[in-house]
Order: sequence, then structure tokens, then C-alpha cells
Amino acid sequence: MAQYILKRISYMILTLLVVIAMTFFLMRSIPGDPLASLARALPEQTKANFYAKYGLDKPLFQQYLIYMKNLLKGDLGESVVYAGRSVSETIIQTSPVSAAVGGLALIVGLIVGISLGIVAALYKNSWPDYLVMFIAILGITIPVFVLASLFQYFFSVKLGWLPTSGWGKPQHMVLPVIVLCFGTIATYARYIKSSMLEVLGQDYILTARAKGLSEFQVITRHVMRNSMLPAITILAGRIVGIFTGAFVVERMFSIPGIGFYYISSINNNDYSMTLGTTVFYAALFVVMQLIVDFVYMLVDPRIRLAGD
Amino acid sequence: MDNILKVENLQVSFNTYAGEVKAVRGVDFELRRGETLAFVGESGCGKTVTAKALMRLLQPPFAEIKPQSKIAFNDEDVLSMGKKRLRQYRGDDVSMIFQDPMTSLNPTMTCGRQIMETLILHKGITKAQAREEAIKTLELVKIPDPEKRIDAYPHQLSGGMRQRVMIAIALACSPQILIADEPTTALDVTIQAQILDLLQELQDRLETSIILVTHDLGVVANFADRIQVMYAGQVIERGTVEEIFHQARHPYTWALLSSVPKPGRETKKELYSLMGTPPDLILPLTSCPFAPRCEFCMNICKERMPKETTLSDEHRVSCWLQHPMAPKVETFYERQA
Amino acid sequence: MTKLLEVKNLSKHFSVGKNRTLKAVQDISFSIDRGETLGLVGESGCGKTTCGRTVLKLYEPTSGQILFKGQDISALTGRDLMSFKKSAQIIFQDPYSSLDPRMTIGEIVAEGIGVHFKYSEREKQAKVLEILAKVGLRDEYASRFAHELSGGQRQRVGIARALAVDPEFIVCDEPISALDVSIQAQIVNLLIKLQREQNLTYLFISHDLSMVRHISDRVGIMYLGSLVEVGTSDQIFSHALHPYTKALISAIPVADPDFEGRDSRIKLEGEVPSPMNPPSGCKFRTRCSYASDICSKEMPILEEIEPGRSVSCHHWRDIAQS
Amino acid sequence: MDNATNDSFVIVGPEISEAERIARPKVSYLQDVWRRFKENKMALVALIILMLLGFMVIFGPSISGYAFEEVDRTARNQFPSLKHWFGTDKLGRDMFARVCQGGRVSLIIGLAGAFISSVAGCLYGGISAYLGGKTDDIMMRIVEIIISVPYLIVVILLSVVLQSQGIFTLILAMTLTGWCSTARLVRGQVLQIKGQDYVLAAQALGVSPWRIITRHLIPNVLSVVLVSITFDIPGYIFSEAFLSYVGLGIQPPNTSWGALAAMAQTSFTFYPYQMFFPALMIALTMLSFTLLGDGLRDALDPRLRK
Repeated sequence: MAQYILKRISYMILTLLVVIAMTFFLMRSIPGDPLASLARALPEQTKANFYAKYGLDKPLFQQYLIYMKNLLKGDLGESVVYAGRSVSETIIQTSPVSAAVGGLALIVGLIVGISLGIVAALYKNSWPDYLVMFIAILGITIPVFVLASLFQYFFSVKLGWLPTSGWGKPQHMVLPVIVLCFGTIATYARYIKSSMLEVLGQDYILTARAKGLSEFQVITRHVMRNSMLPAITILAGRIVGIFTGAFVVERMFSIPGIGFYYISSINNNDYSMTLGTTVFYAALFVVMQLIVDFVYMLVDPRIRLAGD
Repeated sequence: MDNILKVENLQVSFNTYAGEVKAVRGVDFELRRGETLAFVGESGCGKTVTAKALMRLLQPPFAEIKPQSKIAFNDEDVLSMGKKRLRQYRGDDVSMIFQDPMTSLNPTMTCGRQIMETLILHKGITKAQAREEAIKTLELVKIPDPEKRIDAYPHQLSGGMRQRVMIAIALACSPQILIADEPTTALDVTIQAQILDLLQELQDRLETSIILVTHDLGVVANFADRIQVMYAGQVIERGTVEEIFHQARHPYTWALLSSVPKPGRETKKELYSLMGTPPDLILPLTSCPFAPRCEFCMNICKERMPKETTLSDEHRVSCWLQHPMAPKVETFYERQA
Repeated sequence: MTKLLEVKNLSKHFSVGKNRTLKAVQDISFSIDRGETLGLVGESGCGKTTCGRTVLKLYEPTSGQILFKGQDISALTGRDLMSFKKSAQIIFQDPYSSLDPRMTIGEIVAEGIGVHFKYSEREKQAKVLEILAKVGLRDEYASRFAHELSGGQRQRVGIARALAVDPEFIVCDEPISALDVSIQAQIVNLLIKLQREQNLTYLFISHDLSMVRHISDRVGIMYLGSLVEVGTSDQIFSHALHPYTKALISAIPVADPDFEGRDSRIKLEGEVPSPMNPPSGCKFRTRCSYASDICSKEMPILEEIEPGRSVSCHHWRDIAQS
Repeated sequence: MDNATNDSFVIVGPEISEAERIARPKVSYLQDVWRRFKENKMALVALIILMLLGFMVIFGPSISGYAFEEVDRTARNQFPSLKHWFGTDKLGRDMFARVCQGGRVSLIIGLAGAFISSVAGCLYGGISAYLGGKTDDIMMRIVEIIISVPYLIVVILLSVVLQSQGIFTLILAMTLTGWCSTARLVRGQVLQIKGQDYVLAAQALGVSPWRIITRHLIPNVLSVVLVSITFDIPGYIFSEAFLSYVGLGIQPPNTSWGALAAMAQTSFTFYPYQMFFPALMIALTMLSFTLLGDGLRDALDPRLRK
């Protein structure tokens, strides 16, 4: 077991190294160089200083080593566009905001999605099922930014219940969280429904019924756990969905989260910011995936014990 | 002997895309206290469906028990039981074990909890008491180290052990009837013998009535008191074990008995074998369903359904050969002997 | 009689995960004469299927030799290999997974013909129908798909596929265990009839002892990857020497309520140990009533006690006398 | 028993042909699939919607009478009317023509992306599973690493790096990691089929590996791949829409549904119709492909055959 965890962690580190190297060299393979557009108007001497400041005057491989060394110290460099703004600090300041919105959206999405999935499975082929599946289909068929626009239009512009955008008050969170959790609701409602229907067809459900358990007890004791377990595996995918959804949502609702800065850095050609944030996202994702896998292993006795 | 279960005109249909599959077509029988009744027949003959119908385990709307059917448990109508009474009936009065112990145990729940669940449900005892009871039940089904095994998950046990756990679950509340649906089919021969011995021993001790569903006549020979042979959703012959094995009257029963090689008989000799396959149950049956495969098929067999003829207290058969006008025939095993 | 197949000290190990090996077949030797049926019996997981597949070169043996008509099959290549594949065929247990769901019955049977014979399309079709008729399937089945057939019919298609290349030797890997009783007899009769007509040689793998006794000339008993006893049907079933064989035979359910031997049945306690971690010495000792000290220390060898009869037990002499 | 004659009790013996008769009519595989597909009304409707969408996208521009890049400064931001069915945008371009053109781009991206990644995934997964052993280990480790990098991050990164935002670079960026999930899926399937007895039987018959792959493995994997393609297509359309929103998608004057919707988003409050039509098209396409995929999956699943 311990050996397995160790193995997984070393794979994770390997993956991270590959991702960082890939990101770094890809960013550097941009035709010209990352500072070209910004440095064009500068006089020759300033230009050289500018390049030296970001370490771009050294050979490429050396730059990579320096970058890695700094990375280990937690230093991701300085923004190219906004002088003096440290990339690491920006990430540290903005990520809690993203985590709050994203985490809330994930929790709400899971609760609502799982409940809807259960309802749909229990009332299969009747109106609650159709209604749930309709919501689920909406969730996966409408792009996030369209959904966000619609919500802003109705709840802020037409009804005036909630602010259109901004950050700081609890009501600022409502619309972004709703928009963001839609994808999770849709994915989980569909997944849980089919997973539950599959479990309901298993032999051990027949055993449970033959014991004299009520349908409610059969569901809560035997169906739930066995149909929830595989749903953990798709959690990693949903976490990513929350992140990428956050790019759009944070921008549309002017939330000062990390996604907001990521998108602006791309649009502003802020090379070091884009590089740093990408590395951060990749690392976060890889770690999340590992955690999800471990959680799955802990809750499923078949896997837990097979490792012994 | 008094009847504990009485079934009359049981009819079960499955609604499939191709139409209504009449899986059980008017089965009636009674089960007595303390006896073992075996349902014998090939796959698709309706024996498992009948067994599940007894516990109302068939899922509507896909499966449907027709309204004219009657199942009486101690003179109580099972088909009209309310939800609450039905739950008590399942598990407390009647319980069931299934063919494949791997898939019929919940993989994510310890064996102990699966046994305790029934106990808590029907006996209204506390968790601690239930655990104690569960250990006793595991001892009863001869699982070594019951204190340890009670916390094992099903996949940690071998096939034979799993089937013992299934039996423990079924017998936890000492039900009056145990329905065993092919309990040994998925097991190896030596384990199969262990499980059958165990069932026999428990029956003697607990005086449970057993319905044994099987396709293996060997399993039935020393285990059952009475046998009913099923074909195409109907009971075609029934009687005591001796009557079925020694005085069978239905050509299908003959065929079943003769197609198994017997020790001491010349080897590599041709076994009696039935040609063809059982009828598709989606088709209506107006004549004897066995007629197309029957060596003694007569003209009337293809026109009309035979009625059940009573040969002794227990022995009844549905075959036109019993008609006074029918010719006398020599059975296969008389020929082979 | 000439030996068609000779297996010498065959072992087949599978690696399972890291540093763990499953010794599915361990050091077994036997031979089959032309026109003979050797039954191979054992409980699930004893390695009988692996053994059957290894002698057909579907698995590469870990060690040991397999001689087919005196030729070592591991050395076969090119044309010789193809001619071996034509002579040695297999019939599977599961009539559902053994037929490609995307092919018609005709295509399934024709596949082997296409590989081994240079027939025109017409000759091929004629041969397919001929083979189907031989296993009792009508022409109209050639254009059907496997899922439209019943279990017994499917199994006959499996036999037809093997027969289509005119083999001399067929490994029957539990061909009847997934079938209904009345259908089992059909298939066994068919196998016996075909053997008579074409002088086929069978390795008949099964856990159904009564059928094995019925069809086999000689029988080998396997336990946890080892062959524990080999002999003629009569020797094995009436005068078994290995305690496991004895127990196995007495566990056969007999379809006769007045069967007398029932009370003297040998009851085997306990479970089959895991093949990943077999007991030391004699593998059967954990369940054996004859077990003594030597059994846990020394692995008994399969000794030939008379021509064609061998047993692997430290105590067989005592058992033979009792 | 009144009309029973002596003749009734004459033994005539079994009628094997009768007993062996196949009662149900002969159904070929495709017929069977089509029958089950038809039963799923939603999937059927989805198929029809997709055909209509395809028709609109191909012939739409010639029907409307406007070119998608044709600017008419006199007719800016006009609401839908008989003249401009879907209205016009802020440059006075006909929205219907633009939606049709955008559809072409979006659908091409979806179809080409799904197709390329399926072919790559099939080859990679198939080879990995068929060769097995160490090769399989290494190949799957590579996939694991690629797959654990967030998909959209890679796409964004590649779009930034490749800079020219034409259709082909977009497809390239999206398929560069998109094939991984197909590869895993195919590998799993091939491994499963490889262990089936019918493949073993073919090996025992001496059938060549090439023939085993083409005759047994591929046909049996194809249905699963087909289903995964139907789910992949909307995925690519969606990703492109997202990229357009971020500013990395198709660049003007060319357009896609995603780009149209993203453009309209800023002025949504005033001209909701500009967003409505492209968003509707995206939603319809997504919906139809999802339902179609569901229907196909059920129809092709051999477990459901009876």
C-alpha cells in the first residue's frame, strides 16, 4: 500500500516535470521571442537590460535550469507587462477568490447533481426523470458564457435581484456559482442516473429485496454506495471543468480570481504570467487527480484490499 | 402433513419488444412443512421465474404476475399482501439464496453487516446483539474463524465461503421456507458436496421447508423429497423422488434421466439425447409443448394439450401416453438397462 | 498404437503484477495415443485450461517439451507451423464468447478453410454446408448470426469450425459445461460419433466427472497445477490411488436416490488453496486425511507404477492396500 | 375426447425440423441496430435535426442572398425581419449568412477534430493493446502523462504558441491531446476482445495477425468508437466556442458559432437576437449529437441484443 502511494507520487512528480518542461519550451518556441512585441519600441540599451532582467539573454537550456531553480523556491518571476508585479504573489492573492467560487460551485453542483440523478433513476420514465434530464441536457448544451449572459440579463438587468458583476459581498457570489455549477449538475445527474440503474439490476439488490428491506432501505444501504463509488472517478474531470469554467465566469462577473488574470495575461502577451499560471494550473490539476484517486481507493474496499 | 405454501394457476409474463413472453403458464403445487421440493428443468423452463414469483421479486412492469394466479402462505394471500406485510414475509417467513454467490453479495459491505441487516430488520434487536447473532449464524454454516470473517468483504472469501455467507443471510431469521435457486451450480464438485451437506444438516435442525431449483438430477436424487419436472413454463410431471427416478411416466423426464451417464454403464456408448431445442415462449402453446422433440409423439399431441393424470397420491403426469387409447411404450432406460 | 501427442515436464507460469508468478501448470507429463481420448479433470483454477491451450501453442510454455507426432512444436515455423495448426484444433466452453458476433455462421466456419485450403468460393461454400450438416445444422443456419442460435446450436458451430480444417487432434475445453443436460448429451454423442468416423484424438477437459468417465479412454486428474494421477478410466474411477481422486469421485452427485455409496462418501474439508501461494511439499496435504510429515516437506513425484498409470502421492502404497 | 379417433394415438415420432426451427425472423446486424435505434424517438429526432442543420449550413448562404462578410453600413444592428431573417450585426452583416458560415466552421472543426483524434486514438490504443507487455506499459504511461495535463490549458497554450488562428491550427491544438481518451477506450476494448474465445479460435486456426485485426478486432471495436465520435464532435465545437470567447478562436472576418456568440455577448442586453441564433445552433448541435450518441450506444450495445 505504502509502496503504491510512493509509486503514484513519483509518477505525479514525473508528470509535473514533463508538463513544466513542455510548457516552458513551448512558450519559448513562439516565433520571435516572448518580449518582441513589448520591446519593439525600446531603445537598444534599454532593450538589452529588459531582456537581461527576464534572463532571456542566456542560452535557452540555461534559462530552463534557472527557471526550475526559482520554481523550487516558489518564485515564478515577474510580470512582463506590469513591472514589479510578482507572478507568485498574484497567484497567492487571487487563488483564494477562485477557490471560494469554484469550491462552492463544486459542492453545490455535487449535491444538486447527485440528488437529481437519484430522483431521475427512481422515477425512471416518468415526468421527474424527464425534467431532470432536460436540466442536465441544458447544462451540457449551452456554453458557459451564453448561460452567464442569460442569467445576468434576467436576474440583474430585468429583475434587478442581484448585482451584474463585482466582488466583495456575498450576493456577488450567487450568479457566478450558479453558472459555474451547472456543468457539474448536468454531468452528475446523468452519471448517477445510469450508474444507479446499473446497480439496481445487480443480483445483490435482489438479495437485499429478498431480505425484506423496503425500497427506501435498499436504495440507501445498497444502491447508493455502490453507485456513488464510480462517480468519484469523474470528480477530477469536474474539478477541471470548474477551473476552465472559471476563466469565463470570473471575467464576465469581474471577479478578481486567478482565471481572470490568466485570460488577461494571454490577451496582453504577458509571457511570464501565462507561463507561471499554466504551471500552477497543471500542478494543481495533477495533485487533484492524485487526491481523487486516493479517495477512491480509500472508500472502495475492493481496491483498498487488493493493494495489500 | 400440512401445506405451508399453496400455489394455484401461477402465470408470469415478460413484456419484451418482440411481444409477451409467457414464462410461466399455469403452475400449481403445494409445499409441506419440513419437506424439500425440487424444481427440475432446463434453462428457460420457468423454474427460476416461479421461485422469484413466490417472493414477489419480479420487477413490474417488465415482469407481470397475471391476476388469476394465487399464492397462499399459511392460507394468507401473498399476492395481495401490503407493503409492510410483504417486507416481513420476505426474509422472515421466506428467504432465498441465489446461483452466483459472487454477484449476489454486496461487494462494498462486510459479510457481517449483510447478515446483521436482516436480523436488525426482522428481530428488532440492537447492533451488538445482532453482531453476536451473526457470529452464531456464521458458526452454524461452518465458517472457520467467524469472529474474524464477520468483518471480511465478499471478495476476500472463496466461492464456497461466499455461498455459506449467503446461506447464513437466508437462515439468519429462521425462515419457514428457504428457496435455493441453483445454489451449487457455480461451485466446484467438492465444494458443491459440502454446501449440499450443509443445507441438509441445517434443514434437519431448523425444520425449514426447502424449494430447490436445479437442472442437475444428481443433486436432487438424495436431497429432495418430491420433484416436479418443468418444461416450457408448465409442470409436466411430479412425484416423490422414488417415483420420478424409478417410475417416471413423461418422455421428457425419461430423456433427462437417460442423458446423464451412469456409473457402471458401458462408456462411449451413445447417450440418449434429445434433439431440438425447447419452444420459444413467445409463441402460443395449444398442444403439448414437448411434442416436436418427443420420440413418442402422437397425432393428438400436436393438436391438444394433455391433461394431468393422477397415478398415485403424489405422482401426476401430463402426457397423452396415459390415455387409455394410447399404445404402451418401452421407456429409454428400460431399453438401456 | 502410436503416440500422437507427448508432453514432457511442461510448466507454464504467468507473471501477475510485480514479483509474483502464478504457476498455472507445473511440471506435468502425459501422452495421448492416436484415436484416444484423454480426459483431464480438476476443479476450477487447477490449470487444466492453461494446459490445453499450451499444447496447442496458444501459450508459449515456460519450460518443458511438447511433441506432436514426434516433432517438438516449439521449433515449428512457417509451413510446418501451419500444418500443425491445421492438425490440432480447439473447442471452447462458452458458446457465447467463442463465436464472433459480427460474422455469420457460414463465415465463421469458412475462416479456417480459407486459411488452409486453396478452394474456390464455390467449393468453400459446399464444404461449409457439408460440415454444418455433419454437426446437424441445416443449410439456412449458414447465413444466420450466432446470437440467433441456442446454446447447443452455437456449440455445434464451434465444433464445425474446428472440424472444417480436417484436424487429427482436438482439445475440447469444457465443451459441455455451459449447456443444459439434454443438450450436453447431444454434444457428447456428436463428439463420439465424429471420433469414430474420422479417427480423431481428443484431450477432453472438464470438471464433470461422469461425462469424463463416459467419453475418455484414459483420465488425468489435476490439482493446483500438478497432475496427481493418470490411468485408464476404469483404473481411475474404480481403483483410484490418490486421495484427491478418491474424494473427487465420491463427490459426484449420482442421479439415483437408492445409490448405496452415498454414506461412505469421502468428504473433503476446507477450500482449494490459492494457486498464487500453494502449500509446501504436496499441494493436497492441507485437505488430505492421509497427510503426514513427509507430505509437507517433500513434493511427491508422479511415478509410473505400471505402464500408462502414474500417481503422485507419498502414501499410494498404503492406500492401494487398504 | 369425443372426437378422438384411433388415428389420434398413432406414434408419429419427433419432428426435429419443427423443434429446430428459428421462430423469430432473420435480422441482420444493421437491421437490428436500426430497429433499436428507431425505438429511441429522441435519437431519431436528433438525427433529423442534424440533417436539417447540415442542409442549412451547406445551402443556407446561397438561399439568403447575402455574403457572410458583406458589410452594409446602412443596416446595422437590425432586428430579424423578412429581409434579414436573423437580423444584422453591428457592421450590418447578415446574421443568417454568418450563422451558416459559422456553422460550417464549427461543424468542420467538430467533425475533423473528432475524426482525427479517433483515428489517432484507434491506432495508438489498438497497437498498444495488441502488442501488450512492456510496449503497452510505456505507451500507456505516456498517455497518462498527457491526459493529466488539463485539456483546455494545453489548447490555450498551443493556440498562444501557434498564434495563427486558422481552422487547421485550431484543430491541431485541440486534437493534440484529444486523442488520448479515445486511445484509452480503444485499448480497453481491444484487450477485452483479445481475450475472447473467438480470437483464440482464430489464432488456433492459424489465421494471420493482420486478418485477426481487420476481421475480428476492428469490426468489434468500431461500434464503441462510433459512439465516442458522436460524443467528441460536440466537445470540439464547445472547446472552439470557449477559445473564441477567450479570444483565441477563429479570427474575423471568418467566424464560427462560438465566435458569433462571444461577439454578441457584450451587447447582449441590447441586441439579444445576435447571441440567440448562434447560441441556439450550438445548443441544438450539442443536444442532437448527445442524444444521437445515447441512442447509438443503446442500439449498438451487444448486451442488449436479444
